[in-house]
Amino acid sequence: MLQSNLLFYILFWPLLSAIILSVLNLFIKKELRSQILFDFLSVAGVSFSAVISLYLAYQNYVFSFDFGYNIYTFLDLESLKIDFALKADALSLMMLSFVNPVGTAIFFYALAYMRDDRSSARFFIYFNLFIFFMNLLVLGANPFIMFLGWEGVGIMSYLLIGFYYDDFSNIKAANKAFILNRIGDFGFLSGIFLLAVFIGVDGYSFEALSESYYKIEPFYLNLIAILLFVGAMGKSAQIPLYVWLPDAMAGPTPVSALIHAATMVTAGVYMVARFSDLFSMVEEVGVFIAYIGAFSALLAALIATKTYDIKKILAYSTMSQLGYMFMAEGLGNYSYALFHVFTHSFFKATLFMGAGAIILALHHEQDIRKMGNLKDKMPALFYMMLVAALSISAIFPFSGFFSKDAIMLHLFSSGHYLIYFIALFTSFLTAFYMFRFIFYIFFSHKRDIEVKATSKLMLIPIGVLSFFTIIVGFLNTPELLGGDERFSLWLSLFDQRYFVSHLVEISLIVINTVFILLAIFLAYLRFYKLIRLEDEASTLSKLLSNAFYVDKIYNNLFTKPLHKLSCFADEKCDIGFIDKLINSLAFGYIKISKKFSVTQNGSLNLYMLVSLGGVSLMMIYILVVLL
Amino acid sequence: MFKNYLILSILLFSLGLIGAVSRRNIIIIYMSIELMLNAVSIMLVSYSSFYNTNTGVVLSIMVTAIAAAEAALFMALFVTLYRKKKSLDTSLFNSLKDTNATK
Amino acid sequence: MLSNMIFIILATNLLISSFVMISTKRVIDSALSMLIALLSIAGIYATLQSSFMFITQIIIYAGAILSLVIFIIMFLNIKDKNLPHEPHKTRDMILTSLVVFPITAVLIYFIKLSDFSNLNEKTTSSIGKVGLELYQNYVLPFELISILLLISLVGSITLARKEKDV
Amino acid sequence: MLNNIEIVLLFILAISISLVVFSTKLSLQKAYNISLITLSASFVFLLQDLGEIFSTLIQKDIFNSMLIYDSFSLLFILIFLLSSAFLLLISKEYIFDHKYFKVESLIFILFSVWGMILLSMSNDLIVAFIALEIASMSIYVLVGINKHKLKSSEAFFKYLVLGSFMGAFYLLGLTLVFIQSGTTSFIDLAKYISTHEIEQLYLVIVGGLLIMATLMFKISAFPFYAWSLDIYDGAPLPITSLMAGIFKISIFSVILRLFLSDYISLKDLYDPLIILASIFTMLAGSFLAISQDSIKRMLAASSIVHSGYLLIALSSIATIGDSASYSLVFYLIAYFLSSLGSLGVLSMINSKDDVTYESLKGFASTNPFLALMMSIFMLSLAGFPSSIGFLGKFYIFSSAIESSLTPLAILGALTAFISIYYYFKVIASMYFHKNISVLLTYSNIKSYIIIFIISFLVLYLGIGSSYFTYLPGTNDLTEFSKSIINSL
Repeated sequence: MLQSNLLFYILFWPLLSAIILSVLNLFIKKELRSQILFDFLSVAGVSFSAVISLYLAYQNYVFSFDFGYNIYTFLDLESLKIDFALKADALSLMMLSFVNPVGTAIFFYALAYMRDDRSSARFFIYFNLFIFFMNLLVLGANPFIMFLGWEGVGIMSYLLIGFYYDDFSNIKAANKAFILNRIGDFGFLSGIFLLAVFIGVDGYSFEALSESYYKIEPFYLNLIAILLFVGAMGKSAQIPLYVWLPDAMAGPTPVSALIHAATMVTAGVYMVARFSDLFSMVEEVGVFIAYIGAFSALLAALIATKTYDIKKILAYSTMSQLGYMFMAEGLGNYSYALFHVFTHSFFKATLFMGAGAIILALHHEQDIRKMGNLKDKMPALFYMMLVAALSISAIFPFSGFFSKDAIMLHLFSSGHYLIYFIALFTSFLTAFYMFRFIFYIFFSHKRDIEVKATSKLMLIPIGVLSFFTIIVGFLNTPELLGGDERFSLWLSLFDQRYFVSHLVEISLIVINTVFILLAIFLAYLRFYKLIRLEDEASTLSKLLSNAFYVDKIYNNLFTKPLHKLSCFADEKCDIGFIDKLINSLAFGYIKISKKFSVTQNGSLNLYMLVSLGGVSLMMIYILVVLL
Repeated sequence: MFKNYLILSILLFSLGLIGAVSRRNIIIIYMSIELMLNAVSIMLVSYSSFYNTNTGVVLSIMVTAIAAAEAALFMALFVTLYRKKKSLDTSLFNSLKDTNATK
Repeated sequence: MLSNMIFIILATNLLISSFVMISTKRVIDSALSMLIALLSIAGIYATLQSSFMFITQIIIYAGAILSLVIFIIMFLNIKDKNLPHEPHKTRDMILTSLVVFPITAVLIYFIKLSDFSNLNEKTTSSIGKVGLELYQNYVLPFELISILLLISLVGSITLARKEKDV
Repeated sequence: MLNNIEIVLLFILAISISLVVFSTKLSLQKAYNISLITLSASFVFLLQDLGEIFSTLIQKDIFNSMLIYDSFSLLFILIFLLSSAFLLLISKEYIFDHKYFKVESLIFILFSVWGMILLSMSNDLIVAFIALEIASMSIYVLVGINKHKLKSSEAFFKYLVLGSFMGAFYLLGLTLVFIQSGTTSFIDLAKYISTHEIEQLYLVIVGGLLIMATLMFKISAFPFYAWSLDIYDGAPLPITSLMAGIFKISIFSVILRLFLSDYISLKDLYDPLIILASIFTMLAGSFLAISQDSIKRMLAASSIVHSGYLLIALSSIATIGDSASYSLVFYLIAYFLSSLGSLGVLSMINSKDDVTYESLKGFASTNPFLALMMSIFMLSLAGFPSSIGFLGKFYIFSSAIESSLTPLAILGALTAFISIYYYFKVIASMYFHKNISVLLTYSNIKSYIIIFIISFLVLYLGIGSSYFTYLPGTNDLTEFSKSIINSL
């Protein structure tokens, strides 16, 4: 099909942008650059991809076309054939239809954000490459290609977190993200290896795999599922591999918006959904996933209530929302999870971009305690962020309401009440910290803060996204409200559904909304007219504001012993033993070779004698052999 | 009888080997090599004569011609070497060697 | 029987003169004993009734190559004091003989082991037959030999020619 | 009608002889142009034979099937012609700058190439020896061409004496083979061997052993390696690369032809010797290479190691047969490219004395291009992945493992590992030292282009054509080397 070529172009345009940019960046000096050309090149790739993605998603939605495109055969062994193939079904196209458009908005925003940065070209090279890899991840027709994209986004995320590499702490954060992701990747890689080992013979594309899962023994199936989920844990920042996400906020704000809110962190959710046929076969693992998600959500929300860094609050909230998605996936409803991914990308991007605008306006101030009373100075931004905050708190009719409520309903009806209550409490906390955030920034401290004007180019993308935040929720209107859950129907994943009466549904919505409103009211009481700073004395708040000391625990539990071990290995084993051994071997070898060069003393007679000796030995050999 | 000729030539060849390897005078080395080639020649000619073919003789002509070709180069060698050091001692020509090689 | 006697005398002569050749100190002595050795070889060819090789041996080896050697010795005017100083000559030669011994022994042993049964009568090989063999079956080596000789000729001229210092 | 190869042989011979005749009348420039054109024209002319697998006896009636022209020899002939033309192009400045290079030296280069061509085609022991002598004698003369330098004359002296000395073994071996089997032709010999019991083969076996000794001397295998360092060192650089890069390959061509003939009953006898020889050759070579200061000597010593690798391939041929032999051919190609390139770069460095590690310091800053090229060749010689040297070693070691010679392959890998030490020392001294005085280079654009072409080939054939499926590349090369073996 002709349109299948378009899949290739989704990948191709951002890559081309990146290549052209890097060539230009290498050969044209900064002073001689045409700004417009560079701007165009920076955003062109992702914009094209966005248009193509939306077009293809439309085609799929209306005509149910699936697209496939085989670029070439990557590996052809007898037992395993891996094609470098792309595939787009409803799931992929759903992902693409927010990755690329939201990406485009963030790219435009980044244009303004990075305007004065001296290495903005480098930034956009990375950014374009990131989009390329993200698309590769989503489009990959087999786990291997997906892994390529997976690693690619990991690398780009590493480069972008450490973008300001002059500052050592940034590099540390980047390394942390990278290493923790490696742990996850190890799980993912082991999972896909095991898949290849067990059923790779019958084809390695997702379709082929999904037809042969039944061949694997249950034990290994569980193992594979857990390993795959470990990969998802790393990428989507779940307990215990989450600690990198808050630190990853060291990168420029557009990076946080694009990578650590809207796209890359959702890769884990996407991956689990991609393997939904596998996960739907292992319910115990599913429950485990759900609990991990629940505790991640709760923990992140708790921490967020005491965090003061504007970006870290959002980071924790991201983690918390990802927890919701895993709860839904673990308990078997993948399309709800993905719908939450979908809406989340809009409101979280809005929040991040807004935060970025505030940071810029306040001369790189990130502490919310030093902000306040910005409502009058930045009214447009205030309303946009308010919309997003209402949405994330799940207030009707904003999009977050639709996605989160569906999840809550599913959690309740599946009978795992503990998870439901955790989710409910988290939802309460979410509203609380979100409005703490809003009140702190826009209302508290009746004092003047000097504010730089925000450029239009920055505000427009935020506005566009916040507009979508309001409307996208209606894509999956539940039956109760007269809709027919089109989104879930479109995706048609292996969803589990439980029938609940409308009465239960309504009462759940009411309970939830009451809790949320209560939280907002509490936040209003506490922070609206805040003048004195919060009390730091209580143990709980200390615990919370230090993020439960998880970093420290990790440090003491893993890093320090490892460090000690590696120090030991370095000093005792390496220098003391191996180096000595190698050195003595090497020097011994050189010594021998110097001894050996006695044979090269330049005397012809010696050379002749040696040769003669050789012939002589050959003769003796042949005598011995023949007799 | 044939074997006696062969043994004679092997003995001659060995004498040539000893001379070539143990002596330091280049001319004597050269002559020893010639002796070795002559030994080969004897073998070929005796084969020819005992087996009544001419191939051996032809091959020994080849050997002689090769010896002659080597002779020409050796003559040039004597001249060049003698010009350099006024001697034909092999042990004087050892500027090419490993720097680490102890003499 | 007579031919055997002649062979033994010639062989003894050949071996002794060769030994003298490789062991004597002065080059000119060595060259002269080489001459005797070459002539003995010519004699051995005669016992093999190979007239062509007999003549060739005398003309080429004794007449040409060895004369050339002697000429070179004369030309270079090698005096006794210019001869290599070889204090350990005997030791070296014995040592080398020890190394050479396995080669000699193994070769002779295998010659003894080998079976040369289908021997023909010794016949005189005429020069004409040799020529026919050479031109019928060995044309290519013969041609190549001529090129080899050309190369060695040009090479020796190139190398021996005295040139102005550069 | 004449075959193409006969035309080429006669053409080169005629040109060389006319150069001899007119040597006093011609300027060096003219002679250089003529020989270059001769070599490259012959190369281009012979290219038309490339393609199908063929095997013809040349002038069967007159020459008595003593010369054979097949795809196998064609590959080698093309290598000789191409690499000698490359050699002339690379070392143009060297030749014109050093006054001892005269018209004669070009004649001898032509003659030696001619001899090598014959060698790779020879189908008879005596023809092989005469061809070998033609090539070696030309090289003896070339080694001593610099009469004003003691080292050059000395190298000539050592090479000539040792060469004639070891040549006598070949003749003795040939004679022993001949008096037992009554033939010198490879084909008849193979027939004789396959139809006789081992009791009737004693002299053939011993004679073959002596012939092997001479051939091992020529490829500087243990224990006949001792000459190579001194002689490579003493010879002028272009001649060193002629010896190391081209002559060695021609010897291997005849060894391979001998080896792949039908000597089944003897292979088991010779195989342990070859294995031993390869072990000690690799060890001795790497011992010697480590302690060298001069890069020329180091390359000479490392060429001994490479002979060791080639002997591994040879011994695996003895056990698993033809399927291993393509690895040898491939390695020869890899080795010829890398050594030609590295010695070519050395010959472009205008240094009065030896090029040592010391004098290469800071080369990367004075001439980054050549330093890069040199690094590529060093990486290839060391067998680094993504260079042709790696693939060559890979094939050799895998065929060794296939023929259950795993310890040999391990030792090979070990010596390859050691070789990183001395090859990387070159790279290190070029790149990591800055403060040494500037090295001048002969800056001839043609030489640069040729060096670049060689390095491109080294990388292109090393990376493999799997990325560019429609371009000819490594796979085709391996396929080709497999197919030429069939023409034997």
